[in-house]
Amino acid sequence: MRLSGPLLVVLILTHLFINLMTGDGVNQIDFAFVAGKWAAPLWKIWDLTMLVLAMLHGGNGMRLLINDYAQRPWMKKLLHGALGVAVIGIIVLGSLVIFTFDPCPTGTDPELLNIELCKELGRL
Amino acid sequence: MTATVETPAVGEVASIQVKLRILRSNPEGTADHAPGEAYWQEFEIEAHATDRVLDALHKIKWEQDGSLAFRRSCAHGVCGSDAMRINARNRLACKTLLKDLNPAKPIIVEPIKGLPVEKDLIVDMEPFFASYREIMPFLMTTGNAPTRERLQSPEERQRFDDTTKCIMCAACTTSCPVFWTDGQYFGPQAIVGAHRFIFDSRDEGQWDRLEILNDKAGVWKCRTAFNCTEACPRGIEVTKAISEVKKALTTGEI
Amino acid sequence: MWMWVVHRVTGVAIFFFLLVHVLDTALVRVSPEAYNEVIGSYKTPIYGLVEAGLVAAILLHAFNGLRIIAVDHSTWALRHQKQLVWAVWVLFAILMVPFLVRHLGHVFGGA
Amino acid sequence: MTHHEYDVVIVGAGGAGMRAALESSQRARTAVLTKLYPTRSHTGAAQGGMAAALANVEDDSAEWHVFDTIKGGDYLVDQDAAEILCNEAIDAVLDLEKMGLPFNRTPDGKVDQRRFGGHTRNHGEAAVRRACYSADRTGHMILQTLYQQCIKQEVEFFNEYYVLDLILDGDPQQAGPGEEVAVAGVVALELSTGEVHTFRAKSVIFATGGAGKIFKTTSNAHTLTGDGMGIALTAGLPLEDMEFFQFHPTGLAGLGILLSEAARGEGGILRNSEGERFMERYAPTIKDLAPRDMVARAMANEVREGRGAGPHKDYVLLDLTHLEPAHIDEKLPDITEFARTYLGVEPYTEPVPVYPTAHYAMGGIPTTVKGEVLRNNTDVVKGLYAAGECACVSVHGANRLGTNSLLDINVFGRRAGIAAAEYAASVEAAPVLRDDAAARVEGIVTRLLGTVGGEGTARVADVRKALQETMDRNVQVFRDAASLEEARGVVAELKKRYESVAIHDRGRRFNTDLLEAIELGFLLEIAEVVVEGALAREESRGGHYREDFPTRDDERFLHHTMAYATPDGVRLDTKPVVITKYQPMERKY
Ligand SMILES: Cc1cc2nc3c(=O)[nH]c(=O)nc-3n(C[C@H](O)[C@H](O)[C@H](O)COP(=O)(O)OP(=O)(O)OC[C@H]3O[C@@H](n4cnc5c(N)ncnc54)[C@H](O)[C@@H]3O)c2cc1C
Ligand code: HEM
Ligand code: SF4
Ligand code: F3S
Ligand code: FES
Repeated sequence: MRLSGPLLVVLILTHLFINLMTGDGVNQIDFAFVAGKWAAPLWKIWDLTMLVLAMLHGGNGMRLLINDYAQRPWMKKLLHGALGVAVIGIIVLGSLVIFTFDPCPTGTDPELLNIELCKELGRL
Repeated sequence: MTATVETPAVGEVASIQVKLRILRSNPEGTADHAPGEAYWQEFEIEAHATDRVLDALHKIKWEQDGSLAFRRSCAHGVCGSDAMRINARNRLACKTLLKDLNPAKPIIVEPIKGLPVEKDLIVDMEPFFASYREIMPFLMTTGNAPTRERLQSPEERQRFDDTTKCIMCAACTTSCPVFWTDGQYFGPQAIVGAHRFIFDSRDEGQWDRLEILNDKAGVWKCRTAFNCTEACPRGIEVTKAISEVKKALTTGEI
Repeated sequence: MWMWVVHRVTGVAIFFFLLVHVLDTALVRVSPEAYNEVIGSYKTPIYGLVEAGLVAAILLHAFNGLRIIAVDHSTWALRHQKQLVWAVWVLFAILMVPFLVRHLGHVFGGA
Repeated sequence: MTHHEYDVVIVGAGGAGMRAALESSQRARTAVLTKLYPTRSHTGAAQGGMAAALANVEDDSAEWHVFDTIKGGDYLVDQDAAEILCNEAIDAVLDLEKMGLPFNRTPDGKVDQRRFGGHTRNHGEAAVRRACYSADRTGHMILQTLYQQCIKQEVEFFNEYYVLDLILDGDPQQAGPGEEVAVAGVVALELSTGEVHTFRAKSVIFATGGAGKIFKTTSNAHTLTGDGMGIALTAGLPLEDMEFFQFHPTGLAGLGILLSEAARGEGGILRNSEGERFMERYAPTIKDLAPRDMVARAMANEVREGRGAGPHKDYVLLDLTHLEPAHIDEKLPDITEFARTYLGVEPYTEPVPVYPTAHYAMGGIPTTVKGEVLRNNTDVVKGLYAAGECACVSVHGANRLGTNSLLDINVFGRRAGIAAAEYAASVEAAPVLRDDAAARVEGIVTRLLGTVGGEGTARVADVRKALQETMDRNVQVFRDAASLEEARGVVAELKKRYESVAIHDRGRRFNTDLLEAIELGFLLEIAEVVVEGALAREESRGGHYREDFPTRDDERFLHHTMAYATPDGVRLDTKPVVITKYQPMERKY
């Protein structure tokens, strides 16, 4: 909690700032935007750490909450189980997405893609 | 000191009308209420601004309704009998003067929260004392005792001074939102009680106690809500004590 | 105590958002169309407001989290925790106001 | 009704009760019955310190302590007991320290000591530092430490059990000299249920504390209603020296909340409305640190002669303004906070209004130095013990020195605990409790519960208030035949009214209304004994000052008063004072 907290501040605030404050704000977010960002390894790592940390931190926080509010032991077990699945599932899913991301899937309408990037990559 | 009819001699204080709204309950029931049912009752009394809430409660008990039940003893904030929720804050009735509350509105008096209510403002204190006993609140030493006193420098004595002041009134523990939802939590008072020994240079049982506090019902339950510090009538920096115990657990140093 | 409630509520809110957020981001793996469609819905006014709330939650949770950490590590912070609560709200306001202006501008004005 | 059997039953969990419990629970099966949670006991309110000639900061000896105690008590002290008190004082303090009590420390790490009224070097030469202390919370620390040790030893407590009767095997007044009367047990009311419990025990120790609530202005807790003394009296046992009640000079004016003598020990000065340090006139050598009876009288006299301060000229001022705030915070944090909280006075910069407040009962249940309760001048009740403020060993005589009571509860609490356990080990079984042992208590409870809803009857609070007011007016620092006669009349009338007193709470559980009514009964009994003793003692000695007899009269009154309750009222007798080394001398400071 104490370690992930401050790191998350930096990570998430920057994340939010870039995504929502610079350029066109929410309106700019689309497939192309994401592709553009993840072209740089920095952002890949950035988002990955953010994801892992946030999930661990949030998961741990939720665990505390369950401890506090779940009265019956079986309920506690159940919720903890669900939480564990969710946290691990999301981390795995998220990492997969980030690492196997293909910025220029074939057969997609080029309109949607980050054209310059794909050109650069020689995919178009 | 009985029903301070004469005001303290410093200046003259006019008498005022005060309303108190008290959350009552009677385990045996009354004519209008089922056993254990909680209900509000309003009383109006004449008092002086310099009277304590305890004086007001006494006035009600002695002049209007003898069945009103509450604990009290010393009447000056040193025995810890009369912690109650007054205007949504835990305080000692004997240390709260009417003039420090808003006399225009009724004063709301409820039993402290999180312990089973027995009757009116009286709650079952046993779970609270049980937590205290849990943390082994006594000096633990090894080897033979010296013939004279154990030496301790004034600085070493100062180290745990704050937590020696605790009168076990439970104002802290019963104001803690974590304790409200989870009665298993030892609560701030037990940690204060442990702190008093953990940081006593003469004590050798620190690690036994820290181990107990490291338990899942222990210090890590504290989410620094600060209610305890704000409630403590002895001005003990409760959250600070808790945080020092946490630090001892994380750093392994005392 | 209220800060503790705020921290809890915002923490939980963010957690659930994050679940959803990762899932939707995962759509980039499925197909750009699907992703854009979902993201497109983020750009509607209603969702815009939700998002503003989310940012508020994150900011509050973040600054309050920093306060809690500070309070745990320094006696000074511990003794001045009340002032720090104010500081959290002030910082929050300072960041929130320009963000709102800009963000709502994007959402509604489509600038 | 539930029945219990123990070897030792201790009534009261203040300093004396718990100190006794620590000894007896190691040796015998012990139960502690207390009407308050142990940590609520009024020992926790004690502030200033606990005397012992440790000589940690300056030259001192137990011998000087003995002399001061005897002289402070105006030669009514039993000197053999005083010797025990002062000689065992050093171990009593060291024992507490070893149990973990956080005393204030000297720079070299020893228990620190400070000055207190009447404690002097070399038989009165100058004030000596003898009081071991922990800021102005010494009693709190003692109570906490003893409670902690009780937790460690797993002492069995019956919390919120109100003892109402003492069962003896035989009538202590009818039994002839040398005949055996033994204790059989006690009867108690469990507050949370209203159930009556009987406890059969081989030994019983009374440690129920003081009776300050017979007065209106008092430093004592609402719960200090002299139960133990009242129970003993009702059981046919005598009370000793009850006319000697200590008025502490510095109670917060109008409230009675105590500001410890430590305030003067640390340099505080009493001043009248003219700003004069008037104690210089009354006790030229030790001035503000004269024994309490003298200071209290001096203050009352200043007020009487028109030099009182305030709008009504009815108090004097305790001046701490010349002390460093840091020093005040370190040594007197609590009492200065009392002044702020309750009077709105800032002691750093303003003098604090003070006036004498009823504080301590020098008298009580007479005991030997082992804590055994006497049923007359010579015979003890087998298995019955008393210690602490409810007892009278007599180490305090006519006036207790400050810090000698915390000492008393530790020294004699310990002795009573050991003696009770040893006695329990020496007998086969306690006398059998008759089937109707609880009948009297059941009767009282049923009668009072039956008054609920009754018409035109007296209120407990009104009777109590009338009692307290008459005691404050007539039996305070100054007394004379006329004022005492008046008090006698009022008390008699109130006793009548008490018979028709009605309560409001018809329930059995936590019936604090019922409790207050019973307590009032004890208060009335005790007030009567105080007044009778004061009327009979036609002299002035220590805390008892008769304006019509302003001097001490050793010819007629160098003896203890023994008061017995009889169907025809209080019967007074005398008991010789034990004198070993110090012949009575004039008491000057
Ligand atoms: C404000 C104040 C300051 C003082 N400062 C000092 C000081 O600095 N130095 C000093 O030496 N002395 C001081 N004294 C005096 C000293 O504190 C007391 O005389 C002493 O603490 C009495 O201890 P105790 O154990 O006899 O009684 P208490 O501590 O009063 O305990 C009485 C116990 O008896 C129990 N009890 C009473 N009635 C019943 C019943 N009917 N049934 C069951 N249980 C019962 C109560 O629950 C309680 O546990 C001070 C006193 C006061 C009031
Ligand atoms: C932005 C940076 C963040 C910081 C500085 C931060 C800080 C903290 C801290 C210090 C705590 C512990 C509180 C305590 O001990 O009482 C905490 C708890 C918590 N956090 Fe965060 N956090 C951040 C982001 C997040 C995110 C992204 C999530 C969601 C995934 C989250 C969810 C939670 C939860 C659920 C709790 C538990 C709340 C509780 O127990 O009351 N936090 N946070
Ligand atoms: S720490 Fe303070 S609030 Fe808590 S029990 Fe002790 S005195 Fe009461
Ligand atoms: S109120 Fe409770 S959460 Fe911690 S700071 Fe105090 S114990
Ligand atoms: S009555 Fe003792 S603390 Fe309030």
